[in-house]
Amino acid sequence: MSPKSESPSTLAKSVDATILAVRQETPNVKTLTFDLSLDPKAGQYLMAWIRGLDEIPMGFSGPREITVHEVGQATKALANFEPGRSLGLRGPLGNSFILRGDNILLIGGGVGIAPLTFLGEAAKAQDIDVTSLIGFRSSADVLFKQRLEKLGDLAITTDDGSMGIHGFASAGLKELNLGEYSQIYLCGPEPMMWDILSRSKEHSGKIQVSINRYFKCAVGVCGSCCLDHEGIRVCVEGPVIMADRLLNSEFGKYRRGPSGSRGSCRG
Amino acid sequence: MSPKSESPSTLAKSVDATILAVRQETPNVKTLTFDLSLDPKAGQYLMAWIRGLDEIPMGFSGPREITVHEVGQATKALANFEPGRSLGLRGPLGNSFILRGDNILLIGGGVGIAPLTFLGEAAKAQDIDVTSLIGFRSSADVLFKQRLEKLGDLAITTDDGSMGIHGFASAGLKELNLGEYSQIYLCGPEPMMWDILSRSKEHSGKIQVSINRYFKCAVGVCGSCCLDHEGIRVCVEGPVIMADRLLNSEFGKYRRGPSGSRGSCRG
Amino acid sequence: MSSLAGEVGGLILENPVMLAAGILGTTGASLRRAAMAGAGAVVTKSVGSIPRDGHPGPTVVPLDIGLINAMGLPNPSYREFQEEIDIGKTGGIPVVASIFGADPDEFASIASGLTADAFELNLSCPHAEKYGAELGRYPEAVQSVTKAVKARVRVPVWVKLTPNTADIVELGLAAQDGGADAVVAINTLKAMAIDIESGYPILGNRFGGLSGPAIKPVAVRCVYDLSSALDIPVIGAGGVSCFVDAIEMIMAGASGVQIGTALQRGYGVFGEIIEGLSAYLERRSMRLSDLRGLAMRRT
Amino acid sequence: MSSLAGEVGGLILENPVMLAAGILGTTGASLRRAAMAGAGAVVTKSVGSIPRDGHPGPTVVPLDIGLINAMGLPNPSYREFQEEIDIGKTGGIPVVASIFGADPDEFASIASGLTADAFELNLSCPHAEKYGAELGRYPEAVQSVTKAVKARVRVPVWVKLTPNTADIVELGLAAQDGGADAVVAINTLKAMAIDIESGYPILGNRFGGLSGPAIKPVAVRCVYDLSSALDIPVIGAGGVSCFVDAIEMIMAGASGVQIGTALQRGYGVFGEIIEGLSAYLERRSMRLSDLRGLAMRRT
Ligand SMILES: Cc1cc2nc3c(=O)[nH]c(=O)nc-3n(C[C@H](O)[C@H](O)[C@H](O)COP(=O)(O)OP(=O)(O)OC[C@H]3O[C@@H](n4cnc5c(N)ncnc54)[C@H](O)[C@@H]3O)c2cc1C
Ligand SMILES: Cc1cc2nc3c(=O)[nH]c(=O)nc-3n(C[C@H](O)[C@H](O)[C@H](O)COP(=O)(O)OP(=O)(O)OC[C@H]3O[C@@H](n4cnc5c(N)ncnc54)[C@H](O)[C@@H]3O)c2cc1C
Ligand SMILES: Cc1cc2nc3c(=O)[nH]c(=O)nc-3n(C[C@H](O)[C@H](O)[C@H](O)COP(=O)(O)O)c2cc1C
Ligand SMILES: Cc1cc2nc3c(=O)[nH]c(=O)nc-3n(C[C@H](O)[C@H](O)[C@H](O)COP(=O)(O)O)c2cc1C
Ligand code: FES
Ligand code: FES
Repeated sequence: MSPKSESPSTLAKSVDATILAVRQETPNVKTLTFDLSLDPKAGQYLMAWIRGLDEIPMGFSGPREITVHEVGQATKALANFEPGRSLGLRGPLGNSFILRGDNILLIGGGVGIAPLTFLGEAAKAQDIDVTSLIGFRSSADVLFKQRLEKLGDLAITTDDGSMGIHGFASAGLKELNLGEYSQIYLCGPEPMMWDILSRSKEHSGKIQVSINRYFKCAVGVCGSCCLDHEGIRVCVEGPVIMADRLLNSEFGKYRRGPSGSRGSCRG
Repeated sequence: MSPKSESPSTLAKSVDATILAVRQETPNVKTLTFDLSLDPKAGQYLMAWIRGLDEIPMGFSGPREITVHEVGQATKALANFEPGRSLGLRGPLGNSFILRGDNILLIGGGVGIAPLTFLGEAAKAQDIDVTSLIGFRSSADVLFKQRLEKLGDLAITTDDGSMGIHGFASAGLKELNLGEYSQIYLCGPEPMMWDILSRSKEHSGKIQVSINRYFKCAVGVCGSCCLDHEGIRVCVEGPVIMADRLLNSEFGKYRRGPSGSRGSCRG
Repeated sequence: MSSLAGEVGGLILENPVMLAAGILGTTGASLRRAAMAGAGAVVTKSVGSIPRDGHPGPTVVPLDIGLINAMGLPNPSYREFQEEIDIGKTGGIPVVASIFGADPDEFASIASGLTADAFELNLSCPHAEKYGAELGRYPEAVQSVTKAVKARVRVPVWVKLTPNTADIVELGLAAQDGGADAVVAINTLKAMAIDIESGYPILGNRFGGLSGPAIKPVAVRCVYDLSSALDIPVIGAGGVSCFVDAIEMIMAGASGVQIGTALQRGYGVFGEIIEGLSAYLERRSMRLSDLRGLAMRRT
Repeated sequence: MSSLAGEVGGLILENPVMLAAGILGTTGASLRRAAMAGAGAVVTKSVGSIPRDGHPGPTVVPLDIGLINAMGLPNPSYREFQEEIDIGKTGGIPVVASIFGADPDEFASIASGLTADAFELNLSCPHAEKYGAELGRYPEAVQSVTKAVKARVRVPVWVKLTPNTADIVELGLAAQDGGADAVVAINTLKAMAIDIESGYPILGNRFGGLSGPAIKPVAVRCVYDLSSALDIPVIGAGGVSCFVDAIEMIMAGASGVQIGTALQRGYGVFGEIIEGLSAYLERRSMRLSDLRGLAMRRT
């Protein structure tokens, strides 16, 4: 592994930002808009400092916004921020999706739709054709439907069949010819991404996957986010990783928690 | 005093230089040539680190040379460096002479001739007329006669009359019309410079004087070199100071030694 | 404009931004110049009982992250120094005399031999044998020196503490017990630099004290810990280079802020910091006292 | 090419440049990656007897002069960690297990429960209650912990020292008396940063440890002082970012050099430092042993 292949870590300091607007997207997902832009590229993330509580990684769903899924203490606190409240932002961090070709496919689920939507909008602005396949539990959870519809073809799956195709996102795969797309971008819950990846191995050279690991430092030194078996520092060399590097990794099999111990990748 | 009037201090780190050549100029003055140039302007100085012994200020007598008068432990050690030997150089430091007009006069004595010669050569390269008046104890002490002769008119005084005009440098003043020169540059022993200055007060607005004080840090923080009554930090705001600022200063009256106590300015 | 005036360690100051000890404090003229540049008070070079030339050069190592110095407490002795203090006083702001000695008696006799608006006891210089941190690392010594000086002078006595210790709070409490009116934190961190071309330690004294931006995080922590534990005011020093740093120190609990290494940029730093501080307070409609120790209240 | 191979603290290493404790040392894969990037040895994240999640975020404050961290010793416990060490070993270089505990017994039981090429005793982390520097600041504790571990293992034992003390040599001598095979200096300096927008201390744990370029001059001084006083080898850590820094550490007396914060630039730093070191030695026709402690011989 040559040092050249590592993305340089970004040394961003915390800046103070104020929430301009909060939009309820689904019952437990909100989008927060800031009064400033960190000038991110789609796929990058920031560390959101909820003062007095915690600092957590959040992808960008737009140049000056994040979309938060309430899953625990920090995300709940963040989602409850009122307009006018300020917080610390450290970013943009990590690498980004790279647009390739003129006909891309976005596949995602849950709050993973956030960075994909940002990417799709950037692609559209460059006249790239955008097709999206997004999966959710139920119609109430569907995120960014309108934003994605504006970009091109959109297929939706729901686990309970309440909207679109009945089944997991992989059910929607059948209707698509992956060979057609110049590049495929994937972001969502790990089991879903793993499901998609295992069904599309022959395309893994053109699938860019944004993954989550437990981030602490986000500057590439603490080792919390390292991905077996290569030891990829996801916080600085990711979060976007080519699918072929993931196939023989821990991805889809296990992930580490805050102590470094291995656990289920469903967490 | 506005902060804008202060010259910014130069943050130079020590570099390793090797002596290429040593030239004996007079019985107790030698010129050392380095293998590298710190790219100095005439009037600037460096801190020469004689490892294991001391670090002392030295003006440049050329882009890559200094001219050392042996007066004590450090200067003696430096003068005895053989070609091939290395030392640490921190510089270029301080402000510099500024060329003004097309007809300049250099007045100096002793090793103070060194920066003046460097200045005169720079002036000549710009087609400025250069006149020099230099004073020494005796003919054996005369420094840079040839270099200065090449630049234009040269008057020499010696205290003992063994060369040129008999008397102090001020004796040579009579033969010159100071009003003729666009700018006058002064460097030499303090009593000599004070003698000249007190005889040419009406020209003090166009006399640039390079002065010596006890330098320790050379970065403008320790306070060792401060000049009463303005509190000029000679190491960073000097060593070149306009004569009119010197007239009401300690210059010519006293100077401080290493402890900060006041002593004679003849030291 | 927000007023920056107030009491700091027993002195009434126009603003809380001061010149640190040993920085451009050897001559009365340079002290006065700091006053004219806007400082709220000035601290002199540390003076002792007999003249000292200081360590041989190099006396400083300039680094990107700060400065290492080993001046070695050069000073003309307190006897010769009264004149400089008197000239400094013409700047119109308090002049604090920094003094050092090898024991309580030496400190006390220097203090009684000088007239100044306050005394700062240098119990923290890390590079002078028998002085500074060599005494100041022991709480008992800090207490007894403080007590001895307090018994002899009627002006405020500040004690400057060393960060080269496992527990600076212990030292601060000792100063407080000795009757100090304030503590000043921090002096430099014991440090060294070696020239890789020759293998020589760069400083003439081999080791010295690290100051500047590098030590600010250590200084902020010391100020915070001291402010949390002491009843007397804490004056912050260490790496303050701009108004943001000054605010950080004040939020950590500092009543006043001293500027040292940043003077490399010139006397203009006083104006910059004071203006920045005023503008910050005004923008937020806050008073200086609202900032002080804010970090301790943020939990 | 000049050979950089040799013994360091009881281990035979290809080169003296190692990964420091707690840096990319949580997983076997990242340890192995350091090996593949050229490291001479790797030290693991410090592990204790029970799993710890560490402090809440922010866990780091990135600064121009370095990094402040308060990870809080997150680790999955030594029981779960053997697997990572074993994976790390596939990198082909020695894996040193860093361990921490609250008393000699806890240290000893962890050490006897792990298989590693050497142990590094973390008696120096400045931001974990009951652990690290809270023990390591006392020479008696350093000695007794060292002794307890030495009695239970057959591999070399290194003791990592804290610079947050008035006298690191005292601590080094205590480690030596306890039977340590080497000391490692230094861990981070206790530090803090406050956000001036909100007044909050930035770190979740309020204070943490300063590392990176800012502390190099302190580390070099500690290594020099320890090397001058101890008979056992000293391994240098603190702000080493390039080969010049590594040479400075070695000239100060270091037998080996650990790299921490500089890994922010990526694993490539190992290659850069090793190549720079070799080229330097070759250019001067020197051996590594000629450099070691050179500064002590330059007077
Ligand atoms: C690169 C990246 C981008 C992300 N983008 C988004 C996004 O756009 N929107 C969104 O809602 N969420 C995003 N997340 C996930 C988000 O960071 C976690 O949901 C959040 O940290 C949970 O914190 P909590 O206190 O609410 O929950 P907790 O109760 O602490 O944990 C809930 C779950 O989140 C995971 N988690 C907790 N802390 C972290 C952490 N510091 N790093 C990674 N995972 C953690 C835990 O493993 C656990 O499974 C992203 C994560 C990463 C790594
Ligand atoms: C800006 C500047 C430029 C100079 N340029 C030259 C030059 O081109 N050639 C030259 O020969 N000399 C020059 N000097 C003077 C030179 O620095 C001193 O002669 C030298 O430092 C004496 O050191 P020593 O150990 O040999 O003598 P010492 O015995 O230590 O002292 C002899 C005399 O030199 C003075 N001196 C000693 N140390 C210093 C110091 N650190 N700073 C200033 N004065 C000191 C003392 O006051 C004493 O009067 C310059 C000085 C300054 C400030
Ligand atoms: C060149 C220099 C000389 C100093 N001399 C003294 C001194 O005489 N007495 C003292 O108490 N502190 C002295 N100090 C320490 C400073 O007063 C200050 O505590 C320290 O430098 C940290 O502040 P800074 O980072 O703003 O410089 C000196 C510092 C420097 C850089
Ligand atoms: C993020 C981080 C985590 C660390 N974790 C540990 C640790 O677990 N155990 C330990 O002994 N030292 C730990 N350290 C200290 C380093 O090993 C090293 O001593 C210190 O950072 C100085 O070296 P550096 O300036 O090269 O980083 C940690 C340092 C950092 C920055
Ligand atoms: S989160 Fe610390 S290395 Fe990635
Ligand atoms: S020599 Fe230190 S201020 Fe000029």
